[in-house]
Amino acid sequence: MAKKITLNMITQRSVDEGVGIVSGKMSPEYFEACSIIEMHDDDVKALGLVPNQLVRVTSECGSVVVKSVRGRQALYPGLAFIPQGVYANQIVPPRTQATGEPQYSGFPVTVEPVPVGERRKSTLELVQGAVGMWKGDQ
Amino acid sequence: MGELIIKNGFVFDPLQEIKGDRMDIGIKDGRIVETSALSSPKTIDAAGMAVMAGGVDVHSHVVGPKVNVGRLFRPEDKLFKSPLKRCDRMEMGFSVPSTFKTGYDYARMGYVFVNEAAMPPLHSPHVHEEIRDTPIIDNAAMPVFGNNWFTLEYLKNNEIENNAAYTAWLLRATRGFAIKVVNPGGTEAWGWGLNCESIHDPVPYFDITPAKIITGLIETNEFLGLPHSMHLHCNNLGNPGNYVDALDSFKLAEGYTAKNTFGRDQVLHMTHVQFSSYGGDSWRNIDSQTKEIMDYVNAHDNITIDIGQVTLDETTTMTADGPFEHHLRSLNNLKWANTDVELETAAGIVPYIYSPNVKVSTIQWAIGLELALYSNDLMRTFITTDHPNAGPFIRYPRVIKWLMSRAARDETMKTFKWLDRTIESTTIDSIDRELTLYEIAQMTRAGPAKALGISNIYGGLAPGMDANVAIYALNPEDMPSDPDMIENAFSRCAYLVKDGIVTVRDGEVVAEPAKRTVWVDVKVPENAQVQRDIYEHFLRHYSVGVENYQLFEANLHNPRVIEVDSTQ
Amino acid sequence: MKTVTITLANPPELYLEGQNITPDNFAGKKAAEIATLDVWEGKLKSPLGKYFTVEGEGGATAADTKIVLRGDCTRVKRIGQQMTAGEIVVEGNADMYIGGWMKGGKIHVKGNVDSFCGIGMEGGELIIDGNAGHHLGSSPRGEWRGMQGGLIRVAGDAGNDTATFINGGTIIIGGNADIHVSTHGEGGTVIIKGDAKGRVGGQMVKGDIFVYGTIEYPLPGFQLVGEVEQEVDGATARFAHYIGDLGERHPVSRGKTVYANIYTRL
Amino acid sequence: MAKKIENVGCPFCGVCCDDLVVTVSDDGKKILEVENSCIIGSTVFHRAMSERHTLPRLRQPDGTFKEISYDEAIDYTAKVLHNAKKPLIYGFGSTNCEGMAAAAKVAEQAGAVLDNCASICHGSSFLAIFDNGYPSCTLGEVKNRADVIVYWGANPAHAHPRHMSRYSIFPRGFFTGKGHKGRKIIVIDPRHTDTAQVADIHLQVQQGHDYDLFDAFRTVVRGHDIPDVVAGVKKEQIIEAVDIMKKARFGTIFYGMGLCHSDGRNHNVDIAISLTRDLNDFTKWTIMAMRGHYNITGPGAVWSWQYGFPYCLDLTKRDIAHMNPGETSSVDLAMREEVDAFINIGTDAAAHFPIEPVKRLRKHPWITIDPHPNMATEISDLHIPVGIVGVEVPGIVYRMDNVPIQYRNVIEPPEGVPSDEELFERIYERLCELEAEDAAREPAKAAPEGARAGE
Repeated sequence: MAKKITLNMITQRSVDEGVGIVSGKMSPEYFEACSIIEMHDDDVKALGLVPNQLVRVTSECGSVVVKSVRGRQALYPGLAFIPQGVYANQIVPPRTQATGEPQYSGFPVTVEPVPVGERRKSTLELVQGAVGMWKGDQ
Repeated sequence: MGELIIKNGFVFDPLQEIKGDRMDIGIKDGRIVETSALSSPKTIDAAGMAVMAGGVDVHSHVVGPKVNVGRLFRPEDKLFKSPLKRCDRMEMGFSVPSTFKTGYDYARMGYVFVNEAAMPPLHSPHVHEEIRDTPIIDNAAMPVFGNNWFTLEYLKNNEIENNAAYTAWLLRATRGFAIKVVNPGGTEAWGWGLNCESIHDPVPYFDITPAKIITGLIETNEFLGLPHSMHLHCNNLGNPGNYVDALDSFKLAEGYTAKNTFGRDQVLHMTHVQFSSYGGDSWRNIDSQTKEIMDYVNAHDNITIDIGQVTLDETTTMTADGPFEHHLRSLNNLKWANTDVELETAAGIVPYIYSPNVKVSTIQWAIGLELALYSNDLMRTFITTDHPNAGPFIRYPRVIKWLMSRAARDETMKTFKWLDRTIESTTIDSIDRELTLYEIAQMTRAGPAKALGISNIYGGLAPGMDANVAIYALNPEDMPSDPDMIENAFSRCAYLVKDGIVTVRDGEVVAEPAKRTVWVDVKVPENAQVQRDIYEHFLRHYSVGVENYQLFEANLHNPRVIEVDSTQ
Repeated sequence: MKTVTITLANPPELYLEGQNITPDNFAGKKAAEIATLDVWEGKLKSPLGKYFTVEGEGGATAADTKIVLRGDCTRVKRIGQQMTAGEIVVEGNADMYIGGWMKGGKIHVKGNVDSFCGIGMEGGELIIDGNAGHHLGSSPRGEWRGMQGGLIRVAGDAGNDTATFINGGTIIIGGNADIHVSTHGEGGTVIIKGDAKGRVGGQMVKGDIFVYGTIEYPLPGFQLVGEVEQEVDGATARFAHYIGDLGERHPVSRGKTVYANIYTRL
Repeated sequence: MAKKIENVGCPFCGVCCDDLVVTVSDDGKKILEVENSCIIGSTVFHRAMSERHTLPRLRQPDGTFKEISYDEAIDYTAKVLHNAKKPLIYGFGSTNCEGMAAAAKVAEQAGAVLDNCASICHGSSFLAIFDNGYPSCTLGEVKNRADVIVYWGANPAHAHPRHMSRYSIFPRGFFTGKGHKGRKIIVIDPRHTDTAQVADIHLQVQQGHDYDLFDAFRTVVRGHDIPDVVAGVKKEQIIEAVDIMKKARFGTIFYGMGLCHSDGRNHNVDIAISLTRDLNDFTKWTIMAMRGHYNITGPGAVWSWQYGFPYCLDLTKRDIAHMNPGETSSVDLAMREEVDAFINIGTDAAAHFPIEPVKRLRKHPWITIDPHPNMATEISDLHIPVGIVGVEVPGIVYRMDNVPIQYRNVIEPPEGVPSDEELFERIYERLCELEAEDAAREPAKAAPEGARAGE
């Protein structure tokens, strides 16, 4: 039985994500900057993760596979962070509290290790896939 | 461009002292010409109507950052209050209209020139972007100087020549028009949350008094010989008992005479004097001191004023007088925006409701009218509402109605909740004077144009001037008995001809002739000291590079430059 | 009272804006005239009859006119906007702005409504049998003069931002309320029969809030001052009494500072 | 001989550094070196020439793109706008004000909804400003006067790399000759961010409870007691921070997405403004939104002077504008399936919206106007490449403090590639032609009767 925990998710800018954006959404810089999750050490332990292990993050509206990394910017236990962008947006709830702004920060997610063999998808696969246009790597 | 003749109207041109004579006005290639110079003109029949030059507004907040914050932060100023689209672009807003509505509404009232009352120099590209989007009317904008660190430092050391060189540089850098001064020293003090409450209250750190800033800028202005005079919004504005501060400020102009080649006689224009004519020492006992004020103004030819008439509307106050807006916010607890601008100025914005049910509002209403009605020289006393501070500019026709009709004033006063208290605290009820169309023409075109130093181009109908002509459906020989007809006629002119093009007909905009940006370019001798000071301040204290601060030519739209050579 | 029944026969692809669906606009009109009133679907302005079948006719005045809406009006906005009198019954759901800027009369929605219902309300009654969205009885953007009067009664839950800038009137929520109740309030009463999530009475100057359930995250600016017995919505109960928001300005009346009150059921 | 261009503005974040020096090749076609910028800024310039298309690309039935002419792309766009009942034009984070003004003209003519990235970013700030005002200042004021700086829910170390050094923490100004040493820095954030590393005080607020903490601050400012712990922060820490703030000579609260993106959205900003108002009864305090893109402040300015609303403008009625975020905001419109065409300009909605609204928008025509390929272009029906503002196209942009900065170009756009402004002007012309054709085809119908109640 794989371990699974519930965390409070926030998605915000990181400087690597900024560099990634201007390098292009299909660049390796963007991929490495955005397809990650940062958690508190206690939560990482609770999941029994080794560094750079892939996890599946699931919210009320979707799920995404990202890599668990140790960030420089410490969180408190129970809080998790994915840089804003394509990966985060697979799980950000679009509800806006009638303000226009989606719930980018402060929504519940579950995190669990993925079975061996699962991979992080490319940005193009995620977005084109979501709208039925993904034709596989050319 | 075509020819036009305006026939048989009653012409009011105070610049030529034409007082309602029945005359024809000739127009050719965008200029006024002798009718004999026309070959086959189109005709506008102005029989039974009043013909005046296009209106000139000496002081109005229509473009720039604080105006735009006023628009942005008041969506409720649009809700159920905007008219449906009639022209090229939508017209949104009531007290702070969109740029498009501003241009169209001024045109409908027969105005062609509007002087933006306060341009923060750092924001000049913004001001010019809004000018581009304000259709039809020609605009000038006055950069603010009264709290500018360069100015404070030069004037503290009595360096008029250096201050003049800096002033010339800034006018050019911002494509500005004149020297505007708002709460001299007080706005800099506001950088620390403080104020200068009288003209003798020294500015923190800079250790100069408002009085010295005012006289220094008058001297600078006359040293340069600019078209307009120094344009002052006094210290301690809007507070009971402040008529003393206004008189103190007026007195600083004594002994100075105008030096310029633009036909201007004043050395000081004091703006929206209504806000500076209060007696008493609290909101309980505030009263009108307009007699004191106007006795002084009437006796001193080197001063002009505008009234800043309260129109009894819900409006949006906005001024570079940061501490005043902060004070206002504490009175009405409404939303408050503020922008302090590095090294230069500040601005505050607060919605405000002038209500016939509020004693202070109705006293303010009376004070504004009294100023005009006590004036002996309406070539030196102008109609404004300090738009949008005392009310929106679209109320000018209503102000004209009140000035032209005692009955209209009485009708309005009937709606006052505190009528007795208002009558007790003012003298409005004892004044029977009703202004004439000629006097209105003085107050709304000839006088302001002369004071701005542009009366060779705007404000009159002499051959050679811009063909800007407003025609109102008012017959001076048969004025309507219903004063509301006066308001209607001035709200929607029968015709506006701008630059020779029929722009408004029957109160509707029918054409959008190109608008201009009027600015003043002063030649001064090279001044290494000032160049060095500019370099230093930009290097160390500004957050923008000096090369990017100065307006790019591409961001100046359809300029009309007025050149001044002060090297002689 | 005469009744006009309009049935949504041809639903819009997008949403319909039906601010003309008020007793004020229907009064004095026959069915055929009512069918020519404007409705908007995006930029497309069409006669009401393009979407609705119209039966019956309006009374002589708004007060004599009752409108019944049938069909699925989930995508119809602004029903009863600015109405001054008369009655509207929506048989099912309706979208946004139902009863917005309402001055008088009565609206009864038998299903759910979306956000901004009853905003800027000055008088009248808005009854919702289902749930309401966000900004129920709130003020329009930027307007500091929020709900002035009238009654809003929601049987189910309400979203966030109920009664922002409320100045008067009463809102009764049968179920739970999400965050922000009476934010910036300066009067009026909000009654929540269920639970409130949090931020109840934030930045509030004056006015009353009753919560029968719990407030999950009470604000630090409210202070317990005692217990009181109060009659609320026809029934008497004991409440813990809090005053606040102590972080906000408060007027002084006859030498006493006036606070906003939160009452939670004991 | 390479050419050095000075005083260049950086087209990335809202800090709008205007002191970049860019070296370009002799022929003016290549960017060789970028000085003074942060890592993100220099990447913008260096990447300018890569991955560029010089012709519009139209999606084919088989899913591939085919290059078409600009005239064809303009015609296509105009027709999409013309035929839709409620098209949405969204973006504008990365273009100049001239482009925004031209786009507004198109939106007004087309009867579209016009929205910008603030809708998912600092839109909450606008809502708060509508309700409570905005006591603010320019960034030079902060540099010259501020002795207390608060970053609340903002992480400039990552999002605005030169903010702290140019304006807030480190610079020496006129009255702040000691620079960093003369300033107290308070950072309030649920994470111990890189910004928190340079703070004197870091308050680790419980995520989503900033409003409660602000309420506690205000309550303490007015001299009342508060619970022992509020939003995860101890009473003593709150009292200490309030004390520092009250004793400041000049303070600034910089706030970011931590407030705008979490529960309560605008009210987190709203109460921050209330706190700033309160503090002005004691000393001088100002507040400022950490606006993200270099010209995301621009559309708020341009559309405010044109229509009186900074974002979420519903122009579909064509004679009057209406704004109500929650209804007329892009994500809500998408989720409610209230629009039937989408033009994405100067942003990447497909990457930055949650995926569900992207899916719903994609059911209808989707056109992307952007210099580079991105997620939006790759799901578009049409991609129209344009020049890069700040690199190839000059223009005015508005910094986060609403100060207009005049940007230069350092190179020219690829031949034939228009600026956003030129493109929208041409779309406008084509749109007017289409309307004229329509009018000629069917004679004007008598307008249906009925009251036109408000908006």
